[in-house]
Amino acid sequence: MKINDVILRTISRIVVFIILTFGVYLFLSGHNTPGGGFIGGLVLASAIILLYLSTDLETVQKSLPLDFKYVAALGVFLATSTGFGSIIFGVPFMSQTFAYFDLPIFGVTELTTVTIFEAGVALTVVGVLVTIIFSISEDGG
Amino acid sequence: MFSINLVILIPFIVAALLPFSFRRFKKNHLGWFVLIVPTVLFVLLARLIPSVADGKTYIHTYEWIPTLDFNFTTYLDGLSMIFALLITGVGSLVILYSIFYLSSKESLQHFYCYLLLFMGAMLGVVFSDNLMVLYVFWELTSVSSFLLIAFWNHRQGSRQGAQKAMLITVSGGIAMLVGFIMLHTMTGSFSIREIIASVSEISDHALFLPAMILILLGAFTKSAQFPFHIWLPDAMEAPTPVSAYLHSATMVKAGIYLVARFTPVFGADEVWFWVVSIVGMITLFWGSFNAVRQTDLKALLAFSTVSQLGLIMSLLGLGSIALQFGYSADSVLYTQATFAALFHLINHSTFKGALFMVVGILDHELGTRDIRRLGGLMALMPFTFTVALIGSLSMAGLPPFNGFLSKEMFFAATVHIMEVDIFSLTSFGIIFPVVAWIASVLTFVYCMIIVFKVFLGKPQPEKLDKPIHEAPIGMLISPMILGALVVGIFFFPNLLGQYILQPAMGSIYPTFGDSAYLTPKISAWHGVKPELLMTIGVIIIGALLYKYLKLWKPFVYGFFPSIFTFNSLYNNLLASSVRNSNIVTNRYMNGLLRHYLVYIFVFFIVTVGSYLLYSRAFSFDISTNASFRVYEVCLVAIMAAAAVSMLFAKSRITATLLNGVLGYSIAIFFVLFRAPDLALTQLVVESVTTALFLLAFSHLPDWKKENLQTRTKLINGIVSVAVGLIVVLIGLSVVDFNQFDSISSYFEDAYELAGGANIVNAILGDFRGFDTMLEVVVLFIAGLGVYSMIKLRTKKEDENIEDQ
Amino acid sequence: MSVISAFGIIRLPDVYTRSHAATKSSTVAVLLSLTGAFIYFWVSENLVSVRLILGILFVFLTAPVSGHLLTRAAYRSKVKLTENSSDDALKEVLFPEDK
Amino acid sequence: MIDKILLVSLTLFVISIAIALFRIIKGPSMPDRAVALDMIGVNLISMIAIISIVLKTKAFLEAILILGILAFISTIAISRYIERGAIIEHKSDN
Amino acid sequence: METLIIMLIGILVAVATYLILSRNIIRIILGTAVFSHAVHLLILTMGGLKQGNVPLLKEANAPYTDALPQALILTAIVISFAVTAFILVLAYRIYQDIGTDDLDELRGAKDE
Amino acid sequence: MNNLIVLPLILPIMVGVVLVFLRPYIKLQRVFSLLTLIVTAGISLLLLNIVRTDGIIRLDFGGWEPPFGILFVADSFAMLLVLTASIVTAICLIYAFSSIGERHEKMYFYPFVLFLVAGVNGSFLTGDLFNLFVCFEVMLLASYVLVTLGGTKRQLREAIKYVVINILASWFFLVALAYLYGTVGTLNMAHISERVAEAGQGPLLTTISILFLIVFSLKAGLLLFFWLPGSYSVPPTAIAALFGALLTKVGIYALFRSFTLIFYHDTLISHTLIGIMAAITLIVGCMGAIAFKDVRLIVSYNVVIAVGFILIGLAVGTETSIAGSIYYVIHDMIAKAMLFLLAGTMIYLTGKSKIDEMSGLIRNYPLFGWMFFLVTCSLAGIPPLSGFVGKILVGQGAIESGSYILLALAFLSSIVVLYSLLRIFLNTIFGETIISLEDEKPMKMGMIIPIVLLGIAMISLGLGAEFISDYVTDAAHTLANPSVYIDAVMGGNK
Repeated sequence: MKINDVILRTISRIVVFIILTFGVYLFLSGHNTPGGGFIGGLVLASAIILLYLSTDLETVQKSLPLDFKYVAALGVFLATSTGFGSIIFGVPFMSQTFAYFDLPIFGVTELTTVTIFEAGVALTVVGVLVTIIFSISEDGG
Repeated sequence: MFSINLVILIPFIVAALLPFSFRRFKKNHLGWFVLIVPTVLFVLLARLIPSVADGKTYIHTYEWIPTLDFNFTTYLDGLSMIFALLITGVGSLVILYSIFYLSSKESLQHFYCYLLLFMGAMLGVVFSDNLMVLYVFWELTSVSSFLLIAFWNHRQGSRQGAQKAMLITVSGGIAMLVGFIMLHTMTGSFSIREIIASVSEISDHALFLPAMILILLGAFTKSAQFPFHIWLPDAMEAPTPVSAYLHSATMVKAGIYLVARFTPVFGADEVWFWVVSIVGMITLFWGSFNAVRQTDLKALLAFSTVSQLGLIMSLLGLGSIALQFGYSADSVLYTQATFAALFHLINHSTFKGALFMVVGILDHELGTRDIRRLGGLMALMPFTFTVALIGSLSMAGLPPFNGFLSKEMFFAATVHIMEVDIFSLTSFGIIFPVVAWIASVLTFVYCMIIVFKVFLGKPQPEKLDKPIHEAPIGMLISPMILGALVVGIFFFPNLLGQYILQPAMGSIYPTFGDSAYLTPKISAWHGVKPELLMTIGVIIIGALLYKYLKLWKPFVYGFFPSIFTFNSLYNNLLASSVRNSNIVTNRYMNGLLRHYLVYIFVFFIVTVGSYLLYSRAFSFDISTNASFRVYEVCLVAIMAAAAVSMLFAKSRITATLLNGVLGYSIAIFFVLFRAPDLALTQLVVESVTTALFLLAFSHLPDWKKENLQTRTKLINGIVSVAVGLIVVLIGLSVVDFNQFDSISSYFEDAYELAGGANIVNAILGDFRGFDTMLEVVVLFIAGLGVYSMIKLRTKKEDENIEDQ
Repeated sequence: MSVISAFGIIRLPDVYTRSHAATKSSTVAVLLSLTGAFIYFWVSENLVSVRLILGILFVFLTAPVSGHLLTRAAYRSKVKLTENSSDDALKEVLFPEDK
Repeated sequence: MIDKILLVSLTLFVISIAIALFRIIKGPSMPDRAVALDMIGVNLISMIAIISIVLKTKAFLEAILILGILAFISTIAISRYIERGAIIEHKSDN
Repeated sequence: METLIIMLIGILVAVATYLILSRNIIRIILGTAVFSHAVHLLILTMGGLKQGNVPLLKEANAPYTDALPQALILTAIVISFAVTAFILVLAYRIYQDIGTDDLDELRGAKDE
Repeated sequence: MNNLIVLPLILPIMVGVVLVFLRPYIKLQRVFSLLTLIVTAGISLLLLNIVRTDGIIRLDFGGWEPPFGILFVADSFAMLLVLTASIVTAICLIYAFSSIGERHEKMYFYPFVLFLVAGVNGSFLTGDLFNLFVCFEVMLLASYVLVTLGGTKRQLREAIKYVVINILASWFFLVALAYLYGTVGTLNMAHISERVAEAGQGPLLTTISILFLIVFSLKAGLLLFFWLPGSYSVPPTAIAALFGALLTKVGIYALFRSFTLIFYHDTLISHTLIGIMAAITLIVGCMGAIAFKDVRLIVSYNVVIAVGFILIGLAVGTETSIAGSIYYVIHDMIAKAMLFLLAGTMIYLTGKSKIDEMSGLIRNYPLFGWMFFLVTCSLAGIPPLSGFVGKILVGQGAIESGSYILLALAFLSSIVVLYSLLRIFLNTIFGETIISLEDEKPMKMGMIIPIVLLGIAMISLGLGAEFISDYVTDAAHTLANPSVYIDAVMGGNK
């Protein structure tokens, strides 16, 4: 029984991009406004979930040929290694540094190691969520 | 310099080497090789006899755990010398005997390894000055004797006996350990010498009595005193050399050693006197009483050992009364009981060792130890018979054997004790000579049983599997040496008294000055005194009783059906504890998660709730609260409604959706309470959770109506309401408790400190970034776990073993 | 502007009786209140919130889709679960299905 | 004045959520519930908007957008579930 | 307000407890989920309610509301999500392999 | 500041993550995970010595001074436990190499074990109460996964109980944490302690302390151990051994930490309660230990007994008894790991799990049999094996403070332990052999070596108690005098 999902698919295509943008925005702005790595990751993940919802497993897999376990592992690795980096620099573990740069387009921008950390968090969240959902639905088939 | 520590260690070292090196020796030579150890040790120790007899002592200390005052201190004095000589001397003989007894098909390396372990441990017990080290060796003797008893572990009986011995002696050991610790608490020292030195300070201490009782428990279990004697007969499952060694000369004597060693500490106490002597007396009687009924020779000897140990124990108890009086000419009289104890100790080792070996020979050569199947062996096994005769008569207390001497002294001591006028002995003192005499009569009877039933009478070759023949000469050497000693000591008792017993007396009565006064001249004839009359009485009555054994034996012993013995008490105790534990444990560990949870909740309610009420911790003040608006009340009402209706949801989707509603409403609260990040996260997580639920639902059955009994529902209801209530009460009190400011004002400088304007995020990413990192790890584990849980399934064949 | 939003909201409760209509009216309410908020921030803080515009856009886009999906889902599930007491509006959907 | 109106409107929103909740609890059919949930989500969006006016903060604007996204996604998910039993499907099923 | 919220928490906890005591796995899981909601609210309440502004330095002025509990809750939310996901899958696997969702049927073989 | 302190946690995590990428290379995974644990053990040894010479050291993460940031505090107690945990895990891993099977290994067995260790180490080291919760969760989730790994019916069945009870405990933890935060407004344990002292431990704080007691008791298996026997007896041997050695110890650690550092003012209620709970635990554990014939169950209930015993040291609360408990914890970690490995090997060798179905293993596997005897003696507290020093010190403390009932129960329990294990020993190891030469499964070297290693550890811990006595005394001193810890944490930056 094939269900016609044309409306859904059409609208999803637009919506997914809105969500993805928004997710990245949340992730980046987290330090000053609500948001941050975790929420950003969740939103990104929900975009992917929306893709799964509107189409099917195989299609998404084809268009996103990633093993999300590795994505998650990479995330954890990033998150921990920022902490680990500080060991190399001889400061207490997890020391974060930040600096302000005057970049041409963006104006005064803050660059911090927290961002890398948050990126790790976000990646993990995306990876884990997709892994979980993917494993369940794949298994149930 | 020669060190006593080395004496202890040598057996251990050799024992450790044996399992690795036994292949180098041809099997039968192993025993010869091992024999060197005790012999060398014996000689080494014997060389020290003269100097020890002069009152010299040897102390050596090696540090083990100095922080805790556990030091490997050895102390060689007269008392330990006696025991050490017995251990090594009898040990040599037993090993010699075992070379012929055990066939080389047995796993000899194990046997000798255990035996050496045991020997080392025993030496350690008698030489240790530090109580903890003494305890170490004490338990080692339990362990190694366990191994020895279970040497033929394919036999059910061996295993049972070993288990019983181990359990009882280790229990006693643990009691003793507690006693030792109490002593340490009182005196601050683990050293026996120091404790003895400070004895006057502790005798009023509240722990003095418990410590004494506990240490005595240890001694009694080890020495098989009533009612702990039950392990000893069962331990006879061991190979006979083991029985000869453990149960005549060494292990059971450890308890005696302990009592003797602690006499200077506790001996002045009335309780000590009564407990030690009464328990000894009961054991003496009970052992001899039971020995008569046995038909297994080894069991008979076992009970006789019990009885003799009781005798020695009671003598030590009687002797302790001397400490009541301090040192005076009168009190020396009472120390003779102790002297008799030590003397009998040696004597017992000699004749009992000999007897065990004889029984071993019978068992080995004829294949049985059952009295009913033996008889008339005198002519066929003349050497064996001689040794048996010497041993039995000595045990019965007849001249010209050493048993006679010590038995006489025993009677004398009991008679003396009647005349003491403390501890209300004048009224009760009479029991000592009476019990002693009755027990001696019984002893006489069973000694006659050994001699007459086994060796005299008609031979019964038809009941035996093997032809009757004399044992090989090697096997006879050891019992004959012991037999010779039995006779030798009778004729030269004072040699022993002067060189060996006298210094030991000095150790037991350190406050009594020159020990030479404490050592009476031992003589076989000292006029017609009560003790001699008693001995004659024993012989006459005993002979009569033996003659009419058939008449009274069934009658008397019929009163004591085996149900009421301590043995069956022990067995029932174990069996019923296993059974009851099973019932109880299965009752509450019934595999129902609900029950477990109810237990946990009820525990929570009971402890926290009752404390809350009891301590009046609850306080409540609404005035500090923030204001609230109408719509907020409505929201709360909605959430409550949603929550409660979850309970009655007919389908799981409804419940899940309601859970979603709850989550969303909480997000609104987060908004109201100014927590934007939380609101965001809560919303997303809630949705994802709901989605997950839905995902999982497609693989799960729709839920059935719960058919719970009203009672269950009621319990659940009460429990949940109570839990909720307690949470509310504490919560309200906590809100009312406004003593401290939160540390979070610090974080308001987040922008300067961490370069973030969003405080929450600055905390998450920086101040408490570590939490976040771990939280990510948690998430990752969950994700990976879900994956592997779904992917990894058991194949059918694996399931069978695991899931039976 | 808040009056407008309030207006949108007041309409809601009484419209609820018909389940499908709910989606439409509440969407309107949302759009109205969002616009209200947008205007508020614009007026009071002189700030054009991109996020609010995005939000309005998003709701505008997705509300019909979800409404559609839900209706269809209802339709389909009704086909499967025949004997279900339901109100009038749903009964119309219950005509015989091709399957 | 404005405060009062906002308050009234908030209360009304809450009431409408309550009614929706009643629908969820009562049913009678699954789609009814789904619709009600959707409605709750949408109402929440409005509420947050109004609350942020009340609190005079822009902090919750992200929440509005997220709620919009999620209301959409979860509605899709639920409708999928009601429709097909599974919310994500394999191509091979079709 | 605090009192009100604490009452609500109490109700939530009671409901969660009742659910956890059921026999059905799904109800138990829902119970833990409700419990986690209650706990999050509790942490927030314990930090004090409505006592300041949104903890965003650039958007509002001091005093700020206590930000620490919020951070804690965020962590707790993530963890509760992870746990819920895991236990859901566990329930699903149990149903697949053992064929029941009723804990009374999961007692396990008794020993002896 | 000393970044070494974080390594026992971060190293396993990072390596664990890396191993996820190395999924197909099992050999590499083995080497890496073992190496990590050995390095961790080395680091903790190093730290232990630093602590001895320099006193307690701490690491403020991100450089945020306490009480604001999270910090790791390394005192002797924590480091001793970390050291033992790492060593025991390493040995269990060696066992796992030959027993766990390739399918498990490919399903991220090693990462999970490493995460478990990380969580355990983190719980030992952290100086922040909320961080303790998070570390608990790391450990618990890893343990959830490990319980279910393999997915046999029994595992799933027991796992659900284990997971639900532990989730409940976690939420209770948070409830207690929320209350505590509401009252004292801080999360750093030393700071909490300061504030509690300042406010005086009134009824309310004592109520909260009871809540914590319940939470940690659930984790430690003190009285509320219902999850324990089931979940310990179902997973594969190496995992069960890890659980037996590590899981309850974390709860025990938390109990010790919280009731010596934070809630030490009103000992009347809390310590009496702990005493009662420990006593009941001992009794019930003893009954459980002799009630069953299944080796795994007997062994699991022995864990319960040990928990009761160790907590008696806390209930008594003198410095001596605490030192005894510390000795005993260390001993118990080693001995329990060994016991579980032995029980598992026994089942592997015979294919049976009831004691009356096996017999005479010593004839087929003598070394194995002796190892079992060794562990029996050690657990019964027979000197000079490892259990004995701890037992004496606990007893000494109990006598000093006059807690005779606890004393009696503690020492009686060791007799029951002896009986329960002797039952196994005499029934299965001794006796006529049931395995004929043809049926005899060869004992894998990979199985017997770790057991022997643990046995050696046990003997040397007993004979060489002097080597750790400095550390233990120091640890007990710190526990008995909370000001030492507080000063180290709150007193400026080192």
